[in-house]
Amino acid sequence: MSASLLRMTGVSKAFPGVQALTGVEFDLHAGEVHALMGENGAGKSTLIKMLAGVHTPDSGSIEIDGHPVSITTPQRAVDLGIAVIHQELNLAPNLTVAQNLALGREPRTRLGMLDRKRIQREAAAKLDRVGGGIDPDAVLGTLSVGMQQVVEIARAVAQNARVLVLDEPTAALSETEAQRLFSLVEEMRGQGMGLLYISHRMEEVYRLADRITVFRDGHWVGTSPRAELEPEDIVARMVGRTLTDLYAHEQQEPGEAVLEAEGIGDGAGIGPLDLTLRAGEIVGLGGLIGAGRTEAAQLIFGAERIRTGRLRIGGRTVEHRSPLDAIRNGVGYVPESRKEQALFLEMSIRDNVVTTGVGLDQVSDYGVLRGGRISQRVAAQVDALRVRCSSALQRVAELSGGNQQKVVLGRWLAIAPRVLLLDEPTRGVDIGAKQEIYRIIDRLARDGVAVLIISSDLPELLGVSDRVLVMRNGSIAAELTREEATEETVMLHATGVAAGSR
Amino acid sequence: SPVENTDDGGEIETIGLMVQDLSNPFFSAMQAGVENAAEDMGAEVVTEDGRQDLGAQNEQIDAFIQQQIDVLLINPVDSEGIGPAVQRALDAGITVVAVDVTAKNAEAFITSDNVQAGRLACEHLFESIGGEGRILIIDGTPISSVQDRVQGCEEVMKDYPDIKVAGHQHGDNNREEALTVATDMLTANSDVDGIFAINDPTALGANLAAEQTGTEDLVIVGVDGSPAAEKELGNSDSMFQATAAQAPKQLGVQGLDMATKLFNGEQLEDKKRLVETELITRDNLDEYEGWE
Amino acid sequence: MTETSRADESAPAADAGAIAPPRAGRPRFASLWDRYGILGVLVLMIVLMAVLAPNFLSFDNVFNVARAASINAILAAGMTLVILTRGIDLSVGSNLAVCGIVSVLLWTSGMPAAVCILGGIAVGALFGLLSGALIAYLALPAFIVTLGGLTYLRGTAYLLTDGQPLIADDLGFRLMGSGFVAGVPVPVVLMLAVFAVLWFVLRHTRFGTQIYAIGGNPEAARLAGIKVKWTIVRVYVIAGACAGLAGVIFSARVMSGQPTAGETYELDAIAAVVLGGTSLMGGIGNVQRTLIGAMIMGVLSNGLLLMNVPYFYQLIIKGAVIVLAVAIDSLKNWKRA
Amino acid sequence: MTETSRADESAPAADAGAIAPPRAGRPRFASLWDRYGILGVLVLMIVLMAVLAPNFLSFDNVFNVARAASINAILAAGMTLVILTRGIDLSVGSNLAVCGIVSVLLWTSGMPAAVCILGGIAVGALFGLLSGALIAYLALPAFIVTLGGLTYLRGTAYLLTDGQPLIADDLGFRLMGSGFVAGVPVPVVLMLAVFAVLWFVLRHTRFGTQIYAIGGNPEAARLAGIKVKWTIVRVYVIAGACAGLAGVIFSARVMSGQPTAGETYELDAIAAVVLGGTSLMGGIGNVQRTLIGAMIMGVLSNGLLLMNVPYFYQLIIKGAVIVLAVAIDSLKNWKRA
Ligand SMILES: Nc1ncnc2c1ncn2[C@@H]1O[C@H](COP(=O)(O)OP(=O)(O)OP(=O)(O)O)[C@@H](O)[C@H]1O
Ligand SMILES: Nc1ncnc2c1ncn2[C@@H]1O[C@H](COP(=O)(O)OP(=O)(O)OP(=O)(O)O)[C@@H](O)[C@H]1O
Ligand SMILES: [Mg+2]
Ligand SMILES: [Mg+2]
Repeated sequence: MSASLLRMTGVSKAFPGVQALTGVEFDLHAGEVHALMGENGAGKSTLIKMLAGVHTPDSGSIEIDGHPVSITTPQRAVDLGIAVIHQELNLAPNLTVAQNLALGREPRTRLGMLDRKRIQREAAAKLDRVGGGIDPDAVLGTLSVGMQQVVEIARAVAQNARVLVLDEPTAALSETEAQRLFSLVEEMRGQGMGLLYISHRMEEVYRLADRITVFRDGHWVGTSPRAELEPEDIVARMVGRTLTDLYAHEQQEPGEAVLEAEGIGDGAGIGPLDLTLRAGEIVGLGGLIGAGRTEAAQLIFGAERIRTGRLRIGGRTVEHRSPLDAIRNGVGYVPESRKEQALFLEMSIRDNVVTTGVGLDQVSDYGVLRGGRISQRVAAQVDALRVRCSSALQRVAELSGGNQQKVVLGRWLAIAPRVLLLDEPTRGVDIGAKQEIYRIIDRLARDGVAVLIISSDLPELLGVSDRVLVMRNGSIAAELTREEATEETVMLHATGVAAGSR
Repeated sequence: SPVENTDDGGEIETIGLMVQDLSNPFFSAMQAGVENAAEDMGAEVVTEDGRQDLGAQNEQIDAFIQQQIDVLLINPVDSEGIGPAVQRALDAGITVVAVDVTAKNAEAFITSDNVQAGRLACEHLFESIGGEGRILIIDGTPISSVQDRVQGCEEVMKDYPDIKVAGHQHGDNNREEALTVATDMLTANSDVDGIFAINDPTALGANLAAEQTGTEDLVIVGVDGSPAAEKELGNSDSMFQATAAQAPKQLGVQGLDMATKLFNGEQLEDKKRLVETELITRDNLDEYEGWE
Repeated sequence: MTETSRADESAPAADAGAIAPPRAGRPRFASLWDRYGILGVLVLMIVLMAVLAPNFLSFDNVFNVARAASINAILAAGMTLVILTRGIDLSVGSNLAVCGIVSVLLWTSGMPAAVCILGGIAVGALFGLLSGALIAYLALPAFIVTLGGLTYLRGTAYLLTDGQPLIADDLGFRLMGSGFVAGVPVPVVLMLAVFAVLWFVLRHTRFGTQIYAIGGNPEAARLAGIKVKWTIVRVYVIAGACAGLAGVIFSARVMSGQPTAGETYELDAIAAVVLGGTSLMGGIGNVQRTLIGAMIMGVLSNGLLLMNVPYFYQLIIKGAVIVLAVAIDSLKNWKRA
Repeated sequence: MTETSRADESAPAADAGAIAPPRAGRPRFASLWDRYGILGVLVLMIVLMAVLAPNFLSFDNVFNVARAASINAILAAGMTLVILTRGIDLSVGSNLAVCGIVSVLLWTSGMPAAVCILGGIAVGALFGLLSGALIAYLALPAFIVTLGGLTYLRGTAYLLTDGQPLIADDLGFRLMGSGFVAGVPVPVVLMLAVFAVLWFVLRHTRFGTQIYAIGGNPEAARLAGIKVKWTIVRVYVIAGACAGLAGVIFSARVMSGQPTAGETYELDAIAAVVLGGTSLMGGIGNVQRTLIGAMIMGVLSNGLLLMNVPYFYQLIIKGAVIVLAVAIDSLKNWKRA
């Protein structure tokens, strides 16, 4: 076994009110991929932020090549050969891809001016290394999240670092993009780099990692070579108990059609789409990033205007001019980005659960909120969803990702929708919370709700769905039964390689 | 490059009038005076409001030069700062006379004797309270006409050694600010006998403050002789008892007269006219003609 | 603002009561300071003034301070709602002038006092509606729309009065400015009423929750089915109505309609809101703290006058104290970092 | 503001087809209108004024417009940088007054003209440094820090002059206000120089990129190793220096130091920036467009003066046109929606 490239000993870090890490141990060898796993809030990101120079440890030491170092600024981390891809995108949306790639290290001409040509040239080279054919002149904010992530990776790779840290890099990536990332990771390992890899997806970890370290509640639980660990062991170490039967979904006889879309489209790139959701049925919607799944859901939900085709709910033709219309017709929507599109981070769990156009009406008389009714409603959801919090008055910003997602679900369950659209409902959520979310979805279906679930996590998509639709280029390319749907068939249709693809 | 004065020696066709602040009745009375006189001459008056902004007045003079006006009656926000702009107007062949406030480089000026106004008002104030006691001064924005009035008041004070100034604050020349400032000053100093305010709006604001704080036996004097002040003087139990009246219309009319003479190439005997103010009290209120 | 906004984000919800019980290890003191830090600044200032300024703590003067601060406070109350939705209303000062004039005009045209008062408020609300509609439905920047409002409403005020103050010695609603209710000046009573109502609105109504939701995350609010645009319009209507009420009080106090009334009051109102800790980024803050902010400004003005500090120094001290107050209030962020 | 920012975010991707091929029908246009929409408004206004206002297009008047607009434009240039970093500087008007006075004071105390000019600019930069340091290092809200600055700098201006205008008949640098270079008024030359320099800074220097990066995503900028705080400080220093230069020009033009100079100029400067399309949320905009914004305001003022529009109506028209201009400029967002 090679010597440690990076070693952290007895590292602790506290935030006001939270002990994020307590005396953890971690070491990384050259030429290995070391996966770090743990529940939401276990302290994974905190650990890597100390490597990135964002936070400094309260105690403990960090060594590189056996020499103690103190990483006080992001610049210092770069100088030490540590490149970090943070969980949150860290790019400037108003700058071009090329400018983002050069950010903080812009080459200059001899006169001290920006060397635009070189920025351009180097950007093209950096993008080439990760593939993807992104236009260096495109303004970053106009790219989809997945493509922005690719830019972020290109930037980290270009640093020629010895240590590369990836914090949930695939959370916003589709399968093909993820595959490309995996081969990149393997290539870098081959070049002798040390890679620290954080992910909530078990398959990924199994595919890439040489060793696996697990944290729980800020404590180091154990480090083992992958070969010595079964997935059940990892999960047990993470959550402190064993998890059986992750998806636990039994298909049931679907009821009548609740929602019928006939040729709906936005008049531009999306549609015409035909789709039917039946009571008690869970329909999966797969496809590559940018295939238009989110937009399809938003069309149904009235967040985007339907320009062609028509929509029927319960047999009645409806027009959704705004999300409020859709909600009034019994449609709920859990957006793909909880922080940007769903949560009011500064507000309490209580306020987050009741804040919908319809929910607020239900808990108020003549516009005046009725505290009793609110408490009842919120308590019901917090209990049923097992939201882990100190009280319903806790700020949502203080919850872990999984619990935040449950709050969003609770908001919709509170108004008892007939149709629920779930867009990437488990993105960035730990495995324990994932299982709970699958249970909730399953229970909803049993109660007769029609569920549409969009997911880029193929095992998940296949695990929870009764039926899978695959989108490509804004249209539905295939409809697969539970039996027909495998990772291969979905990918074939998503990329348009499959013969039977529409 | 100065514009050629095309109608040299001809009739006055356009008169520019620039005032500091049209929202003060004093200046609108002046405007009315100038407009009446101009009508008799068959000339047109263009009025601009300086809004207490020297930069704006500069811009307005440049626009007047573009419009090739013949005569400019100017009431500058600042006497000296307007100098270069006045010079530009002169270079463009415009006759410039300053009204109410002097203006550097102007060919002539006519103003109220503000020092005398301050003297008149304060003399009356000191006499009414028996030559001794504590007074408040409510000053205004730091412009010369205002400061001259305070200076006049302080001059008289030398003759009254038993008069003490209990407070001296600035009230922005208007009613609302004077009300706030006077309320606080009266609270801080409960044993005050009189107030000198630099103009009528300020005096009337102070009067409201006195009424609202329940103060009695106060003598309040101002400067202006405005219609609102006239009305208040008519109220026999008001604490507002005197104002040194200016004659804005006269200032405007005489200013235009001086300008006409200069425009026609005549010589003026007095290029610097000071117009005395007149003390108006309840006693001589009936004889006062007012601004209308 | 960059840095501040980040600091703000990590501040706990100012939405009093909605704060979680302290978790293990979280110092209780911090949450006390969060909520009452700015109140501490006010108390400090009152103590200082009581020592330095003669008569500051006299019975009469306490009401003087409150009465003088009432107009700014009422404007700031409406402004708080606007700022909570990430907006701004620069037109309140000019709107105040127009409304004050309208109320006097109504009086001189023979209307009963109640009509004058309501008329003034209604006109303010109407101009708020105009701004709000442009901002919400045409998606124009609030700063520019209300800067335009500041300008054209001032012009309107001049136009309505022909530029002259409109004196009304027999003003029927003069008590709105100089009256007393149970020994308390009417403007102070009205101010407290406005704050009580808006506190209730923010804390206990559907509309209040919608305001916080929109300020916190407009996109999430839209996707939750909240009528974002209509809520924003209503917020500007309220700010306009507050300006209208302030205008009526102003007119009643000076017994005239003044076209120059309220100049630069918008900045004072915003200062009171921000001093109170409401974030210009929206979503965080409340009216109680705005009241404290307005009182800090009122105490400062009054105290400096009572001490007979020369005008020039008053300006310097006021400017410095405003900065100092937010600096003290922001100490809480330092402890966290 | 809410709505606008959303419109910005939903800007279409011109070419994002790396992973999924670009969808058909996605409109790929409007970059012309985006960039030149506001220029269209300016041209429209010039044409309108040329028709309506006598002498508007005369040789002299063109320079009058530019000269009258130059002070606002110079303030707005510095303000653009501040706003790009998500900040604001309300103190520029008062700072202008202080710097103008300092330059005159230096002259009356016997300094050579060059020292007076540089001294005025340096003092402005110094006050910018103070604001910037408080904003960046103490993380105080820019709005409040510079509102404090607006107040205490005005007090300082009064104090330096004892409230009196400071007359200097023999001002050595009078040409800064009234001189000509090759037939072009010096203030206009200086204005163009300031814009050229700041254009270059934003476009061709690392500092410029850092400004945009901070405005776009301060956290990302920090992680990229950019000295965010120091960059912010420098931006306020530049805005202060611009105010200093504007103050020197102002003094030279009126040959005196005026304690009341520049009152409310800060709002005009911000209006010019926002009219030019720079986002108050930071990161988007440039100085070229600010120049257009300042010219729109200058043309409007001058045209209304030349047409002899009464002052009251001038205000109403100005307010309305400001709103209209952003409304026209925002049409581009509508086509998208
Ligand atoms: N800047 C901060 N201030 C206060 N608390 C923080 C901060 N950053 C993280 N925490 C807290 O520290 C703990 C560890 O958080 P961390 O982000 O490291 O978890 P994680 O393992 O990365 O979780 P996830 O899987 O959700 O990304 C959490 O309780 C979190 O709330
Ligand atoms: N070809 C494209 N050109 C421009 N923008 C695109 C393109 N494809 C997608 N986008 C944008 O990227 C975002 C994601 O696309 P969309 O939501 O339609 O796809 P999706 O299948 O849901 O992908 P995801 O897996 O990211 O949810 C959308 O905001 C969309 O506007
Ligand atoms: Mg994390
Ligand atoms: Mg999506």
